[in-house]
Amino acid sequence: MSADYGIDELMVAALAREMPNDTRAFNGAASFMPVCAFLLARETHAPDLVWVASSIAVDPTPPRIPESTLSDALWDGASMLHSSAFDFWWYAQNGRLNTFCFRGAQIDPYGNVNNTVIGPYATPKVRLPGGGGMADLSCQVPRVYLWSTTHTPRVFVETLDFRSGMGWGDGPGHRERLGLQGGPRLVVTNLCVMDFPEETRRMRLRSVHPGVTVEQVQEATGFEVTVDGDVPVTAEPTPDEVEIIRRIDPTDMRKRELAGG
Amino acid sequence: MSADYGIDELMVAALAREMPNDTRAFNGAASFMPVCAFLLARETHAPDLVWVASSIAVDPTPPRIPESTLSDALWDGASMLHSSAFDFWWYAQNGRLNTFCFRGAQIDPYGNVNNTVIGPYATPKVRLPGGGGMADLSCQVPRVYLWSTTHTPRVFVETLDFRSGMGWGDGPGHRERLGLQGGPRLVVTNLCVMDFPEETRRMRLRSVHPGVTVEQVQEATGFEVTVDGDVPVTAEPTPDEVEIIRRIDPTDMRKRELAGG
Amino acid sequence: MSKLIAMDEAAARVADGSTVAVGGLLMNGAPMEFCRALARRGARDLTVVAIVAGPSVDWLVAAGCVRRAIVGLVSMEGFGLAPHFRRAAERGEIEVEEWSEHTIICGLQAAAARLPFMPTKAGLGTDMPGLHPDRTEVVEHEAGAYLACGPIRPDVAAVHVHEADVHGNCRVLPKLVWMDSELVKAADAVIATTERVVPERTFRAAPERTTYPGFAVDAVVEAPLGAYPTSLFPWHGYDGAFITEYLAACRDPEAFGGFWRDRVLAPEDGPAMVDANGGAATLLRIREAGTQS
Amino acid sequence: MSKLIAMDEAAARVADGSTVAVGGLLMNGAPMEFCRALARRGARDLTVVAIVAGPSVDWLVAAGCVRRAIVGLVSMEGFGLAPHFRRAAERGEIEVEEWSEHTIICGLQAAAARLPFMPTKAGLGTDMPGLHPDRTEVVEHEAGAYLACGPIRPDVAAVHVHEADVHGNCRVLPKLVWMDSELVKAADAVIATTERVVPERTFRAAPERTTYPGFAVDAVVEAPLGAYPTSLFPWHGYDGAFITEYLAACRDPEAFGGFWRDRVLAPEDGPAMVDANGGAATLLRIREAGTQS
Repeated sequence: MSADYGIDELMVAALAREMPNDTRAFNGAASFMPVCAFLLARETHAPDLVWVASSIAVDPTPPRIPESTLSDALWDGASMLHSSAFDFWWYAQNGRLNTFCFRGAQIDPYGNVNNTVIGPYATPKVRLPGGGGMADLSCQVPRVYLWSTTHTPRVFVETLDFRSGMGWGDGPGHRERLGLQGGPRLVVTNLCVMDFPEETRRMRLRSVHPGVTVEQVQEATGFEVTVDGDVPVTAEPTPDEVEIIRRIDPTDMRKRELAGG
Repeated sequence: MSADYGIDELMVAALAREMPNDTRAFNGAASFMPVCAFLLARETHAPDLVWVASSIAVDPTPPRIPESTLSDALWDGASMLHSSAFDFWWYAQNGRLNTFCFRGAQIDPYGNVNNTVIGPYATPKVRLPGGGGMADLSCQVPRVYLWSTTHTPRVFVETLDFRSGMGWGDGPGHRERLGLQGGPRLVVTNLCVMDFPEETRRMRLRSVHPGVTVEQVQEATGFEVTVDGDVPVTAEPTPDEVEIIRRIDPTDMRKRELAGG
Repeated sequence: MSKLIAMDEAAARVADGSTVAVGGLLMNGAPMEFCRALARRGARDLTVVAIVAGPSVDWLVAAGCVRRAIVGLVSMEGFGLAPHFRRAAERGEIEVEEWSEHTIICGLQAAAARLPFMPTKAGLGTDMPGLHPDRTEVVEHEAGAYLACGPIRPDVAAVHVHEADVHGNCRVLPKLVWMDSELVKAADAVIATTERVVPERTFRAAPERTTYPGFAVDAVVEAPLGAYPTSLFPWHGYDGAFITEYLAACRDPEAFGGFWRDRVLAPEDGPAMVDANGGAATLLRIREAGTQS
Repeated sequence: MSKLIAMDEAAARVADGSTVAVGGLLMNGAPMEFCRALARRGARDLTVVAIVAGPSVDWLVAAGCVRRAIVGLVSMEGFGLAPHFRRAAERGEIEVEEWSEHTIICGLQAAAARLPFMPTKAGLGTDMPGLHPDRTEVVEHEAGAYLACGPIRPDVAAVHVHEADVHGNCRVLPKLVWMDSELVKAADAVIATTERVVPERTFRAAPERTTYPGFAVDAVVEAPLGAYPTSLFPWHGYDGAFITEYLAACRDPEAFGGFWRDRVLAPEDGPAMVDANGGAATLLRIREAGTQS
């Protein structure tokens, strides 16, 4: 990997490029990479992108990303402040907002996510924070993007210990049967980018990051990753993109997410 | 009837006296007599009475009652303005607000009310305004007071052409079966005051206004009014009460409701 | 990418046969100029959704735009019944699908949340649910009865606001929206008519006062005095004198044609409408009626 | 008829074995002094309802007050897991009834509206509804599946606000309540702890800025710095340095007793709590962290 950028910047750029101009996104807690990606996309190819900071402040222009993605320091210059999450939920349900990004302690091949427990629910080995809004947003927001800075077999597992958030469920047709719109579009990790082809809704390798091999991805994944023909290399972030990211986030909050790896 | 007060003042005073100190009331459109009654009660025996003007403005101190009970001229000095009826409904449902007053084109012996049509629904003789919030509030607010300035057999009917608002329904137990709290407490008309005894939930004469006989009430009513023993005379409004009413409503908006008679 | 459009274009976005929701409550805060534009364009076969309406629905009915009305109540408040609404209903020229305030809100919320229904205790025991058994159902749940209100999903909703920018951000003063916010949530397309178009920085300077975010609004129409003759608190009250004259004209079919043409339909915008109905003296009168500020 | 009471009396109003809801979200806006008062009074067997919680629930668990937690999420956000919550859950010392943000809100709303349930699409297809089959049910309706969320009705809810008067009127600045308004609607009794008690005229001077009406609030407690160490935007941020020390102390059972006693439990009010944790320098640090105003 070139010295001109870090894996954090590569991930942010990869995520940002997948956000079309009609993205209307919002973020929750501990979401530095998505927030960087929304801001990068807005400054580059997606000028009309809507971003509701902390699910509260519409389209702010913060001078920098503060130490919490729920902080009011993120809300500078907003055109609207919501009063409560309840006001806000309607827009998540009626499609006026369409994009959210998740992480999780475990992710399965269908993009279902666990952030509740490791081990049995009643007697957990690790009691995790809980799903929070995962069960809600994963069912109601049409465009979900997953990210993970810890692409390992412990995170990417064939079977979750608990399904906190709904991805493609048990496979093709499951969301449709429940009347849930959309579903996970993409997974951006520290090793690669993956998507969910319609036929199987299981993760498929879309690109490997520079210097990473298909075999390395497979070894780091606790299930078989679909590989369709030649796998391209993820485009590196351009110098412009790197500059923008570093300006948006001058104190490197996005790198905190790497520490957990 | 003495020359010292009008029937409007008698009705307002009769209504006000029935409002205990824990009354937490709100009003809708064209509700001059209830608004006068809330304000009178607040100035006399019920200092802690809560009144949400127009279902929007909490505890205002209007200099006078304007020509609409939905007017913002009623909201002077409020401690809170609500943003929408939707915010407001929760308080009607959770019992924090407990009192509402209705009129209606037809009222039946159980205190059910019609404000929708005279004649068949599909081919009405008269298409009335519609129930508006009647169906909602009559089900959800525990203390409902009915008033009518036109006590005639056309208004007080045995069978409604349409039930827009729920009183005691088909009789004892009906509200309970549907899980509806409370029910109509009282009817104040231009002739008398009536209530709904538990055993039958049909209107019973509680008092006749000065100069009115039990026979006159019965003749003016399209169903048999229950009479239990001697019927007292409705207390006249005191000079103090009359003075307060005239100060609250110096332009006699409350008398407009009499014109329709 | 400005969302600013002309009133005629806004009216053109309501297709014949579609479902249009109009805001306001009785004599207050209704998008009256938008209703006049629909009347001028000769819209037909509309299903109109109006929670508690007055002149708005009466004019749409007068203009022959309405096939069906989903309403809680339509009247001229203290002034009397809504004459065209009443007559058309009595003659069977329109279908009146009566709900109630809260149940219409439930239906709108079911639509917004993409749910089969929203439950409420409202309406239990009344005749109202029986008017639309295909859309509302009384359910005897073991934990208590409820009324299941099926979705009411307008194709277009029109609301009138005090201030908006070209991005669709809207502000209502001081904050009272009557029940318009429910229409904004539920409709597929939202048109905001506004007293004045302001710069985006107006919103960014006081974001806690923004009422609807730009992403919830599809089109903005500059429409000063666009609520006349209904009120727009705290800027003006309703015009009771006009309503009285309107109701008198409605009682005289010969006179009504001229009144309708000259004093309702013809004026091309809000100021022209006020000019056709008394001009500056009218403005002064209604400003006095809106006393709170 | 003042509703002003002392913090100890507020804590006494939460009976052992009852259900208490606490406001705030993660590291923000929680009624922390109220939680400390519950801990001091030694409340037992509480069911705590907290939509998205942090130190609030962790401290109630640390103090042994909690039997059951109805929560969407409990963590210290970027600082790590909530150590006492985690440990008690792993040891089976508390029951964790996990819902999710929106489904808890639905449950609270079902309680407020006295309905058997509120429906939502949230949670469909996940394992969450299976955790409380007595309270949530996946229903396959012909018009689409939904999750029926049964009532969650707290006996008491505690929220922290910026300003309140003796009648219970409350104002949150500028208007963000996180999700506290849902607790206020659903609970049988509502306790507002407030940074400062202001005269009633403060509310009457700007009624559009009142957040909760007096009739919705049963008791008011003056509690300056009552959200510390969580944030109270726009007045101050959370105290990250304190949280870091807290988490370090939690890793050392020997050290923890003293930390808990001296720096959490003993300080009798918000100012004393801040004094026990750095005093004026801490105030300056957290005020800088709350930058928006």
